[in-house]
Amino acid sequence: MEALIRWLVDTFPPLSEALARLIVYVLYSGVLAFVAPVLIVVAYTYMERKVLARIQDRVGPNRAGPLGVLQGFADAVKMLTKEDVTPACADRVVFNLAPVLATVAAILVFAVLPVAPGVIGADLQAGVLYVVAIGALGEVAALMAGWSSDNKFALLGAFRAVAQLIAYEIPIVLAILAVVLAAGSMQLGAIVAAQDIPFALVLPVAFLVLLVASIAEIGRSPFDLLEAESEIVAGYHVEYSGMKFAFFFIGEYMHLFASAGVITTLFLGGWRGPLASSDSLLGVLLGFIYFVVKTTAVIWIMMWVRGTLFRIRIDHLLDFAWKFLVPLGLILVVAVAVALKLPAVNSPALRWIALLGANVIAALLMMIVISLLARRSRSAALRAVAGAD
Amino acid sequence: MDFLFSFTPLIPLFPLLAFAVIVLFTYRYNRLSSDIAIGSIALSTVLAWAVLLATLLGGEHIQVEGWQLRVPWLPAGTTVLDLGFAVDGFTAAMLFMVPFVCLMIFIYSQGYMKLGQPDQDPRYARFFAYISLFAAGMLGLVVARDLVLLFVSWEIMGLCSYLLIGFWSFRKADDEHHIDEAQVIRARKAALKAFITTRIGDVLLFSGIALLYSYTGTVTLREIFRPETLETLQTISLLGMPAVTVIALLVFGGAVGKSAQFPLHVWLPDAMEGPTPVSALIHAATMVAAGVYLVARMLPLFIAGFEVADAPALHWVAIVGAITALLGATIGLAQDDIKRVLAYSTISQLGYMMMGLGLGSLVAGIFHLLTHAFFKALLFLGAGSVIHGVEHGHHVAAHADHVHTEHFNPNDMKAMGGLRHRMPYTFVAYLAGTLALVGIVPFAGFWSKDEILAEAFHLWRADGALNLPFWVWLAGTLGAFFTALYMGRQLGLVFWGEPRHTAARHAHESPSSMTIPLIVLALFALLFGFVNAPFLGSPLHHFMGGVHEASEVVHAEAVPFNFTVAAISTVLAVAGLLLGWLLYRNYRPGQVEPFQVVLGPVFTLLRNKYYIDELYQQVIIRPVVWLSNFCFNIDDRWIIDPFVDLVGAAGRVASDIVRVLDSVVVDRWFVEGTAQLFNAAGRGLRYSETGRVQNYLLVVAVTILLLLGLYLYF
Amino acid sequence: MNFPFLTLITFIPLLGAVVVALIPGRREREIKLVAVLFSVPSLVLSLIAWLLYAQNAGEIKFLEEATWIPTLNAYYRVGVDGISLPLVFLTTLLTTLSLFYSSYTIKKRVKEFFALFLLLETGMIGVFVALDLVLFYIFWEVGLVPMFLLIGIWGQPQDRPQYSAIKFFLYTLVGSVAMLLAFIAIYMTTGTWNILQIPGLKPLAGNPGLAIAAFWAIFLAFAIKVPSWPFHTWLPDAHTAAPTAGSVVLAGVLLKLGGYGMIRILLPFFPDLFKQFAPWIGVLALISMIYGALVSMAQWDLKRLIAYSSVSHMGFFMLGLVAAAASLEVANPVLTSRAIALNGAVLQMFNHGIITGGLFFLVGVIYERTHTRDLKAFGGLSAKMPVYYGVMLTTALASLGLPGLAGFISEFMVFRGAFALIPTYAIIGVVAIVLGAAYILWKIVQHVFLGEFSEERWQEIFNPAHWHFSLDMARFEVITMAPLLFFMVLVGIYPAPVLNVINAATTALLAML
Amino acid sequence: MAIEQALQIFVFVILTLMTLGGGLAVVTSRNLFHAALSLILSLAGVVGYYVLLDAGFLAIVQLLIYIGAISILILFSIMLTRGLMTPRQVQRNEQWWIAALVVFLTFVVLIVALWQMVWPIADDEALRTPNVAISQLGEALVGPYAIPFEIISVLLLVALVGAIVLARETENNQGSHAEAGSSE
Amino acid sequence: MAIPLSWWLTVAAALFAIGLYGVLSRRNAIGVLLGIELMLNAANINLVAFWRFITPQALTGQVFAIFVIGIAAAEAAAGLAIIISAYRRRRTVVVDELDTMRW
Repeated sequence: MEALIRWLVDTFPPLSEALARLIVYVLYSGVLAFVAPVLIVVAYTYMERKVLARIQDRVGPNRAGPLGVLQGFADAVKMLTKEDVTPACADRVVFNLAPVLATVAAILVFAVLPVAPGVIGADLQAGVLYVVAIGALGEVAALMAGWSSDNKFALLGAFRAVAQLIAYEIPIVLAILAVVLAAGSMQLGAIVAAQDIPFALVLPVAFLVLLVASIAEIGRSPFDLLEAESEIVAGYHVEYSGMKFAFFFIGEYMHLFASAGVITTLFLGGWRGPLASSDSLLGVLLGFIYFVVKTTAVIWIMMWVRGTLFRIRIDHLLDFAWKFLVPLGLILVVAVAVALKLPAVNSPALRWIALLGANVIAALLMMIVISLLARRSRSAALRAVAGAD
Repeated sequence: MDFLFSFTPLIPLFPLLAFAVIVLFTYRYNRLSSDIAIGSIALSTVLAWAVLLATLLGGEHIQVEGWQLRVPWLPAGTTVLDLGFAVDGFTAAMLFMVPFVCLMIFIYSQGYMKLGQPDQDPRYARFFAYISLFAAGMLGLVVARDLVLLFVSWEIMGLCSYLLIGFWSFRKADDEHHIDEAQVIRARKAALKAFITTRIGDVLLFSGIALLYSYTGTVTLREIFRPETLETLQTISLLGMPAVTVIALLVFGGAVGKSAQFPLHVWLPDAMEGPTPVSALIHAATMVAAGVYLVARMLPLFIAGFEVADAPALHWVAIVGAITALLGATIGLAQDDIKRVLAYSTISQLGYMMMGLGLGSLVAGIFHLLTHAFFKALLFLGAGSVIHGVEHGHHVAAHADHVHTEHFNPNDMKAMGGLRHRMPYTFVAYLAGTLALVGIVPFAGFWSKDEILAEAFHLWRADGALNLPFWVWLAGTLGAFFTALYMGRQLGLVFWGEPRHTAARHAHESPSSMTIPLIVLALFALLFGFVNAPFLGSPLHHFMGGVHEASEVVHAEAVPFNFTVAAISTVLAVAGLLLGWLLYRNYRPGQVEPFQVVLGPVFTLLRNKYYIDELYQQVIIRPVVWLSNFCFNIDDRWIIDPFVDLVGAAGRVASDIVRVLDSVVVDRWFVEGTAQLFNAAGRGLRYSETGRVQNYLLVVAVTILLLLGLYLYF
Repeated sequence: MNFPFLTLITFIPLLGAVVVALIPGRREREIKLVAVLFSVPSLVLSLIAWLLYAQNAGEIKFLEEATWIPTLNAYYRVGVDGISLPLVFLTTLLTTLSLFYSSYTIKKRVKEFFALFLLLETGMIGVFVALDLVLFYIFWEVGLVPMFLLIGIWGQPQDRPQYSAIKFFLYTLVGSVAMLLAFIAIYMTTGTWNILQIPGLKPLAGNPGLAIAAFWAIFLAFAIKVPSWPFHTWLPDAHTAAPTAGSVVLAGVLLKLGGYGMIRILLPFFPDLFKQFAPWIGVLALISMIYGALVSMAQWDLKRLIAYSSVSHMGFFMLGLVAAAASLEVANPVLTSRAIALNGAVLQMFNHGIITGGLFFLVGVIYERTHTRDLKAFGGLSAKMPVYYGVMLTTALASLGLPGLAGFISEFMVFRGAFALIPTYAIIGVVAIVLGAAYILWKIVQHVFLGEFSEERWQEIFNPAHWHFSLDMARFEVITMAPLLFFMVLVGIYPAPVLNVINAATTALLAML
Repeated sequence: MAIEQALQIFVFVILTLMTLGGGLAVVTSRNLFHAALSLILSLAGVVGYYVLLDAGFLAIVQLLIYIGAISILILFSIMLTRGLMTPRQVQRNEQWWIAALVVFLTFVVLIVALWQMVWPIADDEALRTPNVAISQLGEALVGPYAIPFEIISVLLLVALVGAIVLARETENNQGSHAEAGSSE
Repeated sequence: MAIPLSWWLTVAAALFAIGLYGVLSRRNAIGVLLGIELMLNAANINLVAFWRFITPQALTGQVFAIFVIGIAAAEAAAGLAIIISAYRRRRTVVVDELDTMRW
C-alpha cells in the first residue's frame, strides 16, 4: 500500500502525498465495497454447492458455463429481476434499511483485515476490538428486519438471531482475548507478525472455540436456528425478496468470508507463508494468495461441517454457548495469562510449551467440570454418558 | 545414595495423607479406604527401607552424624524455633521395624474387621483412618529432629489411642457384633483412662521440654546433646537438683505414661477393649515403643545426670523398669482374658527395655524393642485370629442350636481349648511368638533379652557388691521365669486339651489376609534376633551404637556373650513353659485353677492386679471430683455469687425511688409533647409526594437550573 | 498509608446497624442478608490490613489522627500493631460468622438483634484500635450495652436472662468506673490521653500511693473482663443465658478486651508496679487456671462447662503475661523468654477466641435441636451425628491443647516462658493441663458422644417438628465452623503467619519497657 | 491544511446533524422502535466525534458497547413489551411543556456559562500530538485507576446479578399469574 | 484542530438538553432510559473534548469516558430489567402509572 502511494507520487509529481493516499484508499475501499462482494458471492456459492453436492454424493451445478462455474451469475440475474415485494403493514424505512445495514456490516470488517503484506485498510490499534464491534451492526440489522416485517416468524427469527449472536459473541471475544494475550497486541498487523508459529498450533483450544463460535455467529448449519425452515420458515428475512433479499444473501457470504478471514488472520498466520513479503510485488501477490487459500480452507471446513451435522435445538444451542464455550473461554484466558506470566517462561520454545500446556489444562478442567455436572444432571442420558449410574 | 534421605519427611506424610483422604473423602467406600491406608503404609515401608539402605551404605559417618532437614516454624522473640527431620543409625533401625509391622497389622485388619462380609464393622473406613494416623504419629516421632515435632507426634498417638481404644464405645449393644452394653461402657472408660493417664506423663514431658528449651534455647536433639550444652545443664541447679536430672526425670515421666511403666501402667491392660489390631499396634510398633524410644533418644541427658547427681535419673529408669518387669509378669499369671495376658506381658517386656536403658546401654534396650515389636505383634495378631475364630464358632454354634445364647466372652481363655487342630496356621505362628517371647534359642527374644541380662550381670560382676545391676539382673531373670510360666499356661489353655465351650468346638481358621501376616511375622520372630547375635559380631551395635557418641557420655561397646546368663535364663524359661503347659493342658472349666491351689491368697492379689486401680480410684480420682464440686459450690452457692447478688439488690431499691419522680415530670411533659409536635408536621407535608419519578426529577432539574443561574449571576 | 482502614473497619458495622434499623421489621430475610453483608467488608479489610502489615515491623501502623473533643484534649486516634491486629481480625471473623449463624437461628425480634450485634462489633473493634484513652473508654462502654440487651432479650427463659444480663452489666460497670478514675488521674499528671505517649511520661511517678491505687483500679476493670478469679462469676451466668451468637462473641472477643487492655495499657503504663505485683497476679492466674478447670469438671450444663473452661484458659493468658512482666534473674537471654511468654499470651487470646467461639457454636448446634444442654440427657450421639462428632472432637482437642492444633502452640509458648522466668508457678500451672483433658474428654466427649445411644431418651428431647435442617450438622453450621477449623489447624501446624505479626509487636513492646 | 480543516468542519457538521437530529428523533418520535433506532444514529454520530477527537479506542468502545450492547438490549426490551408500544399511544406526559421550558432554559444557561468561561487550553505542541496508545490506557486502568476500575467491575457484576434476579423473580410470579394469563 | 472547544461543548450541551427533555417528558419508561443514554453521551463528549483540548497528555479524560460507558452499560441492564419486571407485574411501562410511592 505504502509502496503504491510512493509509486504514485513519484510517477505523477503534481500529486501531493496526501492526495495520493486518498486516491489509493478510495480505490481500495471501492474494490472492497463493490468488486469483492460480487466475486466472493459468486465464487463461494459455487464452491458451496459443489462441496455440498459431493458430500451428498451428487454432482452439483453443471449447466451454466463449463462445470457450472457461471451458476452464481445466473442466480444473481434471476434474483435481481424478481419482483420486490414489501408487506403492507411493514415499517417501510426500517424495512428498507435493514438489508443495507446487514451488507455494510459485513463489508466493514474488511477494512482492518491484512489481506496481503502491507495491504490493509486501516491497521487500527484496537483492530480486533473493531472486528467484534462491527459484528454488532449485523445484530441490529437482523432486529430491524425482523421487527419491521410485521410477521411473527420474522420477529421470532430476529429474537433467535439476537439471542444466538449475543451468546456466541462472548466466546469469540474470549478466544480472541487469548490470542491478544499471546500476541501482546490488538493490532491485526502485529498479530500476524507475532505468528512465527501459527496460533492454531499454540492455542488449539482457542482456535476451536473461535471456529465453532464463528459458525454460530454467521448462523450456518448446524447453528442455523435463525432461519430454520421447519420451525420459523426463513427467519428474519422471510418477507424479503428480490434485490433486498440479494443484499442479505451477499451480506451472508461476505460475513462468511470475513469470519474465515479473521480466523485466518488470528490463527493461521494470515498472509504469512514462504517468500511472502511486502518488499516486492511478487511477495505481496504470494501473500494474498496464501491468505485466500487459507481462508478458503477455513470456509471449506465450515461447508464440511454444514454437510455433515444436523441442526441442534435452540435451548441446546444457547446452553452450549453459555455453559460450555463461555466457561471454557474464561478458563482458557486465565490459564493463558498465568502461563505467560510464569517466571520460567523465557524463551519462545518454552512459551509455546507453556501456552500449549495452558490449553490442555483448560480443556481438561472444562471436561472434568462438565462430567461432574453431567453426573448430577437430571437428564438420564447425560448421566449415562458421564458414567454416573 | 544420599538423595534417598530427602524422602524422609514423606515417610510419616503418607499415612497422614491417607488419614486425611479417608476422613474427608472416601469414608463411605470401605474397600477403597482400607486400600488407601494399606497402600500408604506400604509406600512408607518402602521409603523407610530405602532410607535404611542409604544409612547402611552411608557408612559410619551417616550412621553417627545422620542427615537432617530444618524448617523455620515458630518465631520467638529475636530467635526462630526450627522444626525438622533427622535420620541416623538409631532412627534407621526403628524405621526398619515400625512401618513394616504396621503394614502387617494393616493387612491383618482388613480380615479382622471383616471386609466385605455381612457383619463387617459399620465404621470400617474410619478404623483405617485412625490407624493410619496412628502410624503417621509413630513414624513422625521416629524421624523427628527435635523435641517439639516429637511431642506433636507423641500426642497424636495419644489421641489415636483414645479414639481406637474407644472405637467400640458408642454403638448399640447388638448380637450381630457380639457387643453388649457392659462392653460399650468398658471401652469408653478404657479410652478415657488411657488418655488421661498418658496425659499425666505427657504433661511431665511437656514441662521437661519447656524447661529444656528455657535453659538451652533449643529443642533440637542433636544440639542438646552437645557436650557443652550438657555441661551447662549439669551446672544449673533447680529444685535442689542439677537441672539435667530434673529434666531427665520429667522426660522419663513422659515415657512412664506412654510406655506403661509402673505407676502409670494401669491404662494398658484396659486398652484391650479396642479391636485387636489396635492392641497389636499399641503394643508392638507404636504407642508403647514411643516411650522407650524417647528414653533411648534422650539417653545422653540421663547419663550426663548420672555423673553429677546423688540419685541419678538413670537409676530410676532401671528401678522402675525392674519393678514393672516383675509386676507385669506376675499379674499375667492370673488373667483369663487372652489379650490381657499379653498386655501384662507387654508391660513386663517394656520393663525389660527400661532396665536395659537404665543400665546405660542403648543397644540392649532398643534391640529388645525391635524384637519385641515383631513377636508381640505376632502374638496379638495370633490372639486376634483366635478370637476371630472363636467368635465365628460361637456364631455357627448359636445358629446350629437355635439357642439364643447366654452372655459369651470370646476373649476368655477358659472357654477355648484344643484349637491347635482347628487353627493350625495360627497355632504355629503363635507358638513361634511364644518361644520368642519366652526366650528360647534361636528365637529373637532370646538374643535381645539375654543381652539385657548380660549387661546387668556384667555391671554387677564388674563391681562385685550387691549393687543395683544385681537386683536388676535378679528381677529380669525371675521375670523371665514368670513370663515362661504364663505363656505356658496360655498355650495349654488355648491350644491344648478339649474344647471347653461350643464356640471353641466350632472355631475355624481365619482368612488368608490374617494368616499371611502371621506367617511373615513368625519368620521375623524366628530370625530377627540374628541382627545382633554375638557370634555374628553384634551388627546392630556397630550400626547404631555410635549414635550418641557425639555427646561423649554414652559408651557403645557390646557386652560379650555370657554363657552363664544365657544358661540360667534358658533353663528357667524352659522350666516355666513346661510347668505352665503341664498344669493347664487338661484344665476343665469350673475347676479351681492350679496356680490358685499353689499360691492361695497371692493369686487373688495377682488376679486383682495388686488392687492398684482401686487404690487410684480412692486416692486420686474421688478427691479430685470432690474438690471440683467443692469449688463449684464456693463459686455458685456459698460465697462469691451471693455476695454479688446482695450488692445488686441494694442498688435496685435506690433506683425505684427515683423512677417514680422521673416518670411523671420528665416523661409526660417533655418527651411526649415533642413527639406530638413532629407528628403533626409530618401529617401536613406528606401530600408533596406524588410518587411519580418525573415530577421529582423536574424538581431536581429546576433546582439545578436555579443553582446554575445563581452561580452565573454572582 | 492514606487509606482509612481502621475507621472503615470500625464504622462500617455501625453503618450497617443504622441500615438494618431502617429496614422494616417484617422483611426478615432482607435484614439478615443486609446485616451479614455489612459485616463482611470489615472482615475483608481487616484481613487485607493484616496482609499489608509488614511482618517484622513492631510499630503501630495504619495510624489515623484527628481532633475530636478539643476541650478535653481528646483526639480521634486509632492504629494497630501486631498485638491488636489479630484481635481485630478475630472480632470481625467471629462477628461475621455469628451473624451468619444467627440468620438461621434467630426467630424473635430479628431486626433489633442484628442491629445490636453490628453495634456491638463497632464497640469491640473500637477498643482494639483506639489509641486515645477517652476513645478507648467510650468504645469500651459502647460494647457493653448491646451485649446487655442481647443477653437480656434473646436469652433462654429458663436461664434467668435478665438476672444474668444485669449481673454482667454491673460487674463490668464497676470495673470501668474504677478505670475511668484511674485514667483521669493519669491525665492529670501527663496531660495527654495518648496511649502511645503516656508510657514515656512515666505516669504518676511522683505519687507512689496514687500510682498503686490507679494500677489496681485499672487491673480491676480488666480482671473483671478477662475474667480472673474471683471476679468471674458473671461469666458462667452470662454465657449460659446468652443466645449462641452472643456466647460466641462474649467468649471469643469480649474476654479479650480485658486481656488486650492489660497488655496495651496496664503493662506499658506501670511496668515497675506490674513487676512488683506480678507474684500476686500470678497467684490469681494460677487460681483461675486450676479452679476454673475444677469447677468446669463439676458442671452438668454444657454451656456452663465451657464458660468455666474459659476462666481456666484465660488463666493461661494471665500466666504468660505475668511471666513476661516479672523477669527474675535467670541465666539466659531474658528478652527472648519474655517475648515468648508474651507471644504465647497474645496467641492464647487469639486461639481461645477461635476455639471457644467454635465450642459455643457447637453447643448451639445441639441446643437448637434438643433445647437442652444437660449432659446427662445425651449419649451415643457420635453414631447419630458423625460430622458433628468430628467437628466437636477437633475443636475440643484444640481446646485441651493437642499438638497439631492451635491450643498447643500458645500453651507451649506460655509455659516455655513461664518455666524460664517463674518456674514455680509453671510447675503448679501444669496441673491445669491435665485437668483440662479430664473435663473435656470426660464431660464433653464422653457424655455427649460416646456410650450407648438411647432412642427413647432422644425422642424425649428431640422434636423433629421444631428443627427444619438435617439432623447432623446442617450446611450453614458447617460453613460457620469451617473458617474456625481452618484457623485451628493452620495455627496448630504452621503458626508463623500469625506469630510473626505478634512477635514483632511484643518484642518491640518489651524492648520499650 | 486548509483543505483538511474544511474537511473536518464538513464532517463535524454532518456528525452534528446526525447526533442532534437523531437525539431529537429519540425524544420526539411517537414510535418507540424508531426512537431506539434514532438513538443508534445519534450514538453513531458520537462515534464519529470520538474519531475526530483522536480518541480512536473510545470510538470503538462506543461502537461495541453502545451500539453493540445497549442499543440491542433496548430494542430487545421494546420488542418484549411490544403490546403497549403502539404508535397511537400518547408519548408525552402532561408536564412536557414545563419540561421543555426548563430544558430550554437549562440549555441557555449552559451555553452562557461555557461561553463565558475561559478554558485553559493546552499549548499547540500538546494539542497537535495527543498520542495515547491503547497499552498506556490499559496500564492506566490497572495502575493509577485500578480502584475505580475495580469498582466499575463490581458495579457491572452487581448490575448483572441484579438484572438476573429481577428477571427471575418475575418469572416466579409469572408462574402464579399463569392461570390468569392463559385466559387472555 | 479546526473545531474549537466551545463548539464541542455547545453540541454536548444541546445533546444533554435533548436528553433531559426526553427524561422529563417521556411517558414510556424505555423512552426515559433512552434520554438518559443521550445525557450520558453528552457528558462523555465533554470529557473527551476536555481531554483533547486541555490535558492531551494525561489519560484522565479517556479513562473516565470508559468508566462512564461502563456505568451506562450497568445502568441499561439494570434499568431494562426493572422495566421488564415492572411490565410483567403491572402490565404497563408508563411511568405515570407506576406511582406506588404516592403518599
